[in-house]
Amino acid sequence: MATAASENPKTRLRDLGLDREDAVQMYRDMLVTRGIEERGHILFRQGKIPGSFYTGRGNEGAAVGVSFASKPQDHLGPLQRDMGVHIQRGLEPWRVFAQYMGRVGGPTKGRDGNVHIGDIKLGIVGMVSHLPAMLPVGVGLALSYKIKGERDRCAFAWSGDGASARGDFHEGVNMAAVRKLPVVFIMDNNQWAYSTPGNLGYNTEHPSDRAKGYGIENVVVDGTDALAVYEAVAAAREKAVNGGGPTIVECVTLRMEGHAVHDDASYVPKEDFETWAAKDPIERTRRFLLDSGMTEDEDEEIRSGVKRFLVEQLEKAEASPEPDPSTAATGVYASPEELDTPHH
Amino acid sequence: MATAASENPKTRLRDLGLDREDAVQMYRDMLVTRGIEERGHILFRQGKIPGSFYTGRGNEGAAVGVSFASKPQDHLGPLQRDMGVHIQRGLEPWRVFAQYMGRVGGPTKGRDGNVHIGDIKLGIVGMVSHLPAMLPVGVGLALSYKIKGERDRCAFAWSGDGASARGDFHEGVNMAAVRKLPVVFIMDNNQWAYSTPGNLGYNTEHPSDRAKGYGIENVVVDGTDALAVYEAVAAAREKAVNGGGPTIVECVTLRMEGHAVHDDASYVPKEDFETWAAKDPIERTRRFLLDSGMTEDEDEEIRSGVKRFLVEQLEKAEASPEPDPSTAATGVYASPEELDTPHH
Amino acid sequence: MAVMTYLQAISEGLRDEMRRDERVFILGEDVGQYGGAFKVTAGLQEEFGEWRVLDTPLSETAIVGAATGAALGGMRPVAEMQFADFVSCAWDHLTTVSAKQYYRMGTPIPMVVRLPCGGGFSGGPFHSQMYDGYFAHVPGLKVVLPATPEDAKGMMIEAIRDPNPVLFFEHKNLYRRIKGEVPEGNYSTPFGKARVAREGADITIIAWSAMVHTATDAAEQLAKEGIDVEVLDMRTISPLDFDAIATSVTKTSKCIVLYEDTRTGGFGAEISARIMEELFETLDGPVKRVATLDSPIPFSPVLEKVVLPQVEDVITAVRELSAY
Amino acid sequence: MAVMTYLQAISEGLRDEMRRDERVFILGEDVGQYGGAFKVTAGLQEEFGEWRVLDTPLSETAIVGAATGAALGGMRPVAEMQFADFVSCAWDHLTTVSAKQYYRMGTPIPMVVRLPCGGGFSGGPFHSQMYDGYFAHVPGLKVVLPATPEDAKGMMIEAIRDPNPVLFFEHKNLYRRIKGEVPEGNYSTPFGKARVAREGADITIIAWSAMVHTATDAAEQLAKEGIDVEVLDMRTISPLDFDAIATSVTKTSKCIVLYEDTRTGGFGAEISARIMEELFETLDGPVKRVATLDSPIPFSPVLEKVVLPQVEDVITAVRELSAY
Ligand SMILES: Cc1ncc(C[n+]2csc(CCOP(=O)(O)OP(=O)(O)O)c2C)c(N)n1
Ligand SMILES: Cc1ncc(C[n+]2csc(CCOP(=O)(O)OP(=O)(O)O)c2C)c(N)n1
Ligand SMILES: [Mg+2]
Ligand SMILES: [Mg+2]
Repeated sequence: MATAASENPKTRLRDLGLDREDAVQMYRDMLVTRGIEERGHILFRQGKIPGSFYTGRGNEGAAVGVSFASKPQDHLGPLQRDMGVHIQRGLEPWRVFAQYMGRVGGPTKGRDGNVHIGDIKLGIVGMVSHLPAMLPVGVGLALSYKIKGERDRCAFAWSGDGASARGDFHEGVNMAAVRKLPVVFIMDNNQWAYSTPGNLGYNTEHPSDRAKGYGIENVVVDGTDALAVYEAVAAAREKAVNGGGPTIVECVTLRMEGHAVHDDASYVPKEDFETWAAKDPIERTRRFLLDSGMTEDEDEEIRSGVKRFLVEQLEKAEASPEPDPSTAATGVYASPEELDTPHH
Repeated sequence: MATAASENPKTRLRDLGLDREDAVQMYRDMLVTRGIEERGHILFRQGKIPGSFYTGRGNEGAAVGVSFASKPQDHLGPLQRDMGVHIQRGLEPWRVFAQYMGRVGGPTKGRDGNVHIGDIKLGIVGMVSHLPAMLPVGVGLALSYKIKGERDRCAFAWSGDGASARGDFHEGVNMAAVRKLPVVFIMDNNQWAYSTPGNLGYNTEHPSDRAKGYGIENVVVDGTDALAVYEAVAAAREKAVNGGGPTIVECVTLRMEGHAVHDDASYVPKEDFETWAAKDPIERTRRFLLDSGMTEDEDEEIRSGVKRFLVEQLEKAEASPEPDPSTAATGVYASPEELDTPHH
Repeated sequence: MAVMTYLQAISEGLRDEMRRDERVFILGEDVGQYGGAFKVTAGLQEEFGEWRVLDTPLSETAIVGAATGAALGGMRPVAEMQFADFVSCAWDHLTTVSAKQYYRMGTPIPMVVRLPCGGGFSGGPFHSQMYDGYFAHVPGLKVVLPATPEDAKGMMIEAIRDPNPVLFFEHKNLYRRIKGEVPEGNYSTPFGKARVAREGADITIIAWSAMVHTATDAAEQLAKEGIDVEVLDMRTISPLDFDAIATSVTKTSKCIVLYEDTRTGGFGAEISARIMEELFETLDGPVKRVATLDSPIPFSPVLEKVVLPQVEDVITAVRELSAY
Repeated sequence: MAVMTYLQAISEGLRDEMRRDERVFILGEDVGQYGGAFKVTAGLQEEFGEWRVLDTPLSETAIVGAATGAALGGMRPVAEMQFADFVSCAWDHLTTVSAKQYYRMGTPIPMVVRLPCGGGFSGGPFHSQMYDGYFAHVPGLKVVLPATPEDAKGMMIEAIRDPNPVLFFEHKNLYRRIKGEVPEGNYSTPFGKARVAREGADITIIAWSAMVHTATDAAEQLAKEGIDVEVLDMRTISPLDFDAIATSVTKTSKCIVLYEDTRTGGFGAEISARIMEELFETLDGPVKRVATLDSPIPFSPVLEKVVLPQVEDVITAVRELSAY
């Protein structure tokens, strides 16, 4: 796996072109991300979330790290473990809670649920269930930049370790490789696809080794290290926008909960949970910040700030109304005016 | 590219475990194959073939070579350039002509046309147009052998260089690799996908380099050398039935005619046609046989025998009736008794 | 007879047939050790081993394509889609290869695709769809949709024995909600034979899958108003038992087609058109359709209820038609 | 006005709109230098360059998925399927992503998928299919099928400007066979407005795409027998101009729906069911359907003729209904 160039906190940040504020921002985004999903669990148990409930525990560092490496003009197609992307791009947490509960304040206004979040104003496409169908869509976004001659714009398209077995992955990555499109492929390798372990999904050492079949590079990075993820993705982005073609950046983590709320993940060896719990991305970033000068008090302030923030946000979400039933089957087709609204 | 172990004709055959009769048989099958397609062209111009017309000129050696390496109990899923497979497996040419002309004597009884030929009694599945949809079907056949514990049975599944960009290829090859199924993947690399050159279809040196993304081997072989093809495929088959997993055997040729009869292939550089015409697989085999002791007279006898044979076969095909119109929409569903007919 | 859930009945059908016929095997995502997303195949890998209950990569096309190939190889594959919605990813293989191979090549393709389908629990646009109308439009495929535990088992066994590709729609909302008596042993329920779920004299409701229960619930309430509704459970829509429709509609002369698939272009349209063509003179009013509105299925319970057909919608339609 | 073929009219619509709007681009297999399997895009790569007329790998899913992404990125993609039949390989993307993205996310997806469709020339089971019925069943997609050169150009321009995914069915059997006057310049033909292709008083034939010509041919012959047939060219089936149907059927009180898609579950069933629901009392006889038989489309001309609707089939049906 790629490791960070420097282990000294301060020089490491400097090497990455970041300052401490950036690292604190990442830390905060990770805390917000986890906080949202932890509260989601409670809401689910309270019966306030209909349907099912998915989280990305263990993947907060990777999600935030990737997103931090994107630029405002980029488009991203994150998936079910990537709440951190939405948060880092600026989605207000109350809108996530509202989405969970099917309220009008959610990005899909109650029309879609749980992690199916998109807000084109933040550059986020809005995943469908079918995996990894958003990947070719990301390739199309990259194609649009290329045709328009937009030189510093990049698309980010995700796939899980499991979903990389699907045809969409192949066709999308291949087309991007052939045309050297400005897209970075992120592979969330959390070692499981629902109950299916990696060795029943792919036959290479790393799932991102699929890259070799497309004549492109892959980079395997410890997904619990947000800065390492940032570094790898920033480099891949740089390469992509300079005509070097796509890279697959694989972020290795462990899915720290079941596939969804109903799944106790008893098929995952206990020891694995222990090992990976010790590498918790949030704790890791916290320690990095402490090593680079953050005091325990400052940390406490950040954490309690996030907590307070989420309490407010949740209240705001609960105040968001249920959708108007009479709108249920409206808005199936767009009208021409909507095309002229300034897009992202 | 893999080259034959020995250049001396006799030792080469011996090294391959073949005798001269085998080589003559391959030669004859290639002659029949080309003869069928050449007559097809005439029939088409005579207005006797409805629809379109596809040939595999230049690929006769690869098709026959692969098929020769299969065993009677194997299943094969050849595609649009692989008439040689049908012939080598024992399909009588008159049935091909009847197929072309939509007569009841064709393997599909006029229900399907041109190269969409299958006869399960000969182990041939019967391609659909959608490429390379037969590849996952071949994987399923291999899976059936594996589940039944049939130790010396292998499936052969084809894809073109172009069609390997499709999802079916990815999902099929990946599943076979993960489960180490007894299947050999044949890639007909004729350098073009309709008018699209290789570099717009894949981003690796060889299209079969896609193998690297599945953790399996690929072998690139000169597809104009039937014996080299035979050798590579026989080895891949051996490996596959012994639990070594699938191999992609890429047979490099040039598609020596247009995509189909209406296409003049003006986009293919003239020099390429000249270069590859000099490597004609039939002429190559003929010279090999002459070098290994066949006399010009014997050759003449073989050739004129094939000609006479095809004239008879064509007559037989022309005598085959048009299908009965009243059967047009019958036979859409199988009835239970048909399941009990002894399968291939 | 044992009482069991719809889900248990499907499992039992699978297990029985796998015991009887070693050519039967299951393939799909998470079907093995995990027992499938809905636990329909729970315990089967233990009994039949890793190869007869095969965990595949996340590859719907390869699952269906391999099932077709294995059928050609003499097996009797039962492929699971984790949700019916994901069959869109195998659409090409089912319609291009599985459906047409027998017509073209004369080789039967005995395979089953299991499709946990339907809405009513905030599954959202991608975990709630019915797909029956699409597939019933494809010559060469059979489309079967049991509504009761007894049929669920018998039709699963029939599906496995059928020499054609059979799309077996299991309604998720029936899995644990619907219980019933299920005969012991290895019986099969023939395709193309509708079942009178409730006898009645005034109006026929034609339904299948979960909508049979919606129809009978409505019928019970309407009985109190003196409207005597006959509910026909089609069980399979391809093949379609039009004789049963003719018998019932000839008796009642009024008819509603109730289906959970999207209204426009759903299979209810076909049934209505057939009635038009063949029973026009027996009708005392137009055939009405009650179906899912023409939109994706929304996640919010408030919205979903509007979009999917409810008992009240059926009651309203019956009252209107009754007054015609 | 210039006289041109249906095919030329489509090309001209594409070229005009690409000149007018630089966001419009074409992607597909062999669309560039080669100009497409049917030469609809011939010459366009020369004029607009390699990136605006983009040759893709053989990847229908990536073509449609990339079109969806490019639409989100502000472009106006026009994707070509080499034959409509191959859209089965992109079925998932069209129905899952393109169709539902606006409803779910509020982002319009302005894209066109060109689908050279239909039979009648021994294309066999995989080069002859109509796919209109499947897609007209999907909320969020538009399904348009011009029958004349004038409409082919105007509807292509309209399709490109439409803010939704539009499936543009071009009938291969009209490409070079049908010629007609086509207005100069950049006009567009609105969707959801049927056209009276032939006025008549006795019986309405509802048709679209190539079947419009089959219907008018039949009508000419029937006129000699004194049966005055009105032919309605729907032009688009999603959206559907039901008002036009109501107007015509109210006038004639008898109606045949003629469609080239497979009979059972085809869109003609929907139209018949709608007429049943909304025009029951105006009918003087049952709505009849003339359509492709329920089988794959065979290759042999002898068989294909039986399976696809012919002028004689329409004549027979009109005579029967007329005598009703
Ligand atoms: C095409 C498709 N098939 C099945 C599913 C059901 N499903 C949802 S997530 C999942 C596992 C995905 O594994 P992976 O890609 O590794 O992502 P992870 O959930 O581990 O992040 C499955 C099978 C789906 N969403 N899409
Ligand atoms: C899914 C699909 N899309 C498009 C086509 C149309 N088509 C037929 S052959 C062909 C080119 C295939 O190229 P390749 O795989 O290299 O095979 P070759 O014809 O060169 O042998 C195309 C595009 C098809 N048959 N299937
Ligand atoms: Mg995973
Ligand atoms: Mg090729």
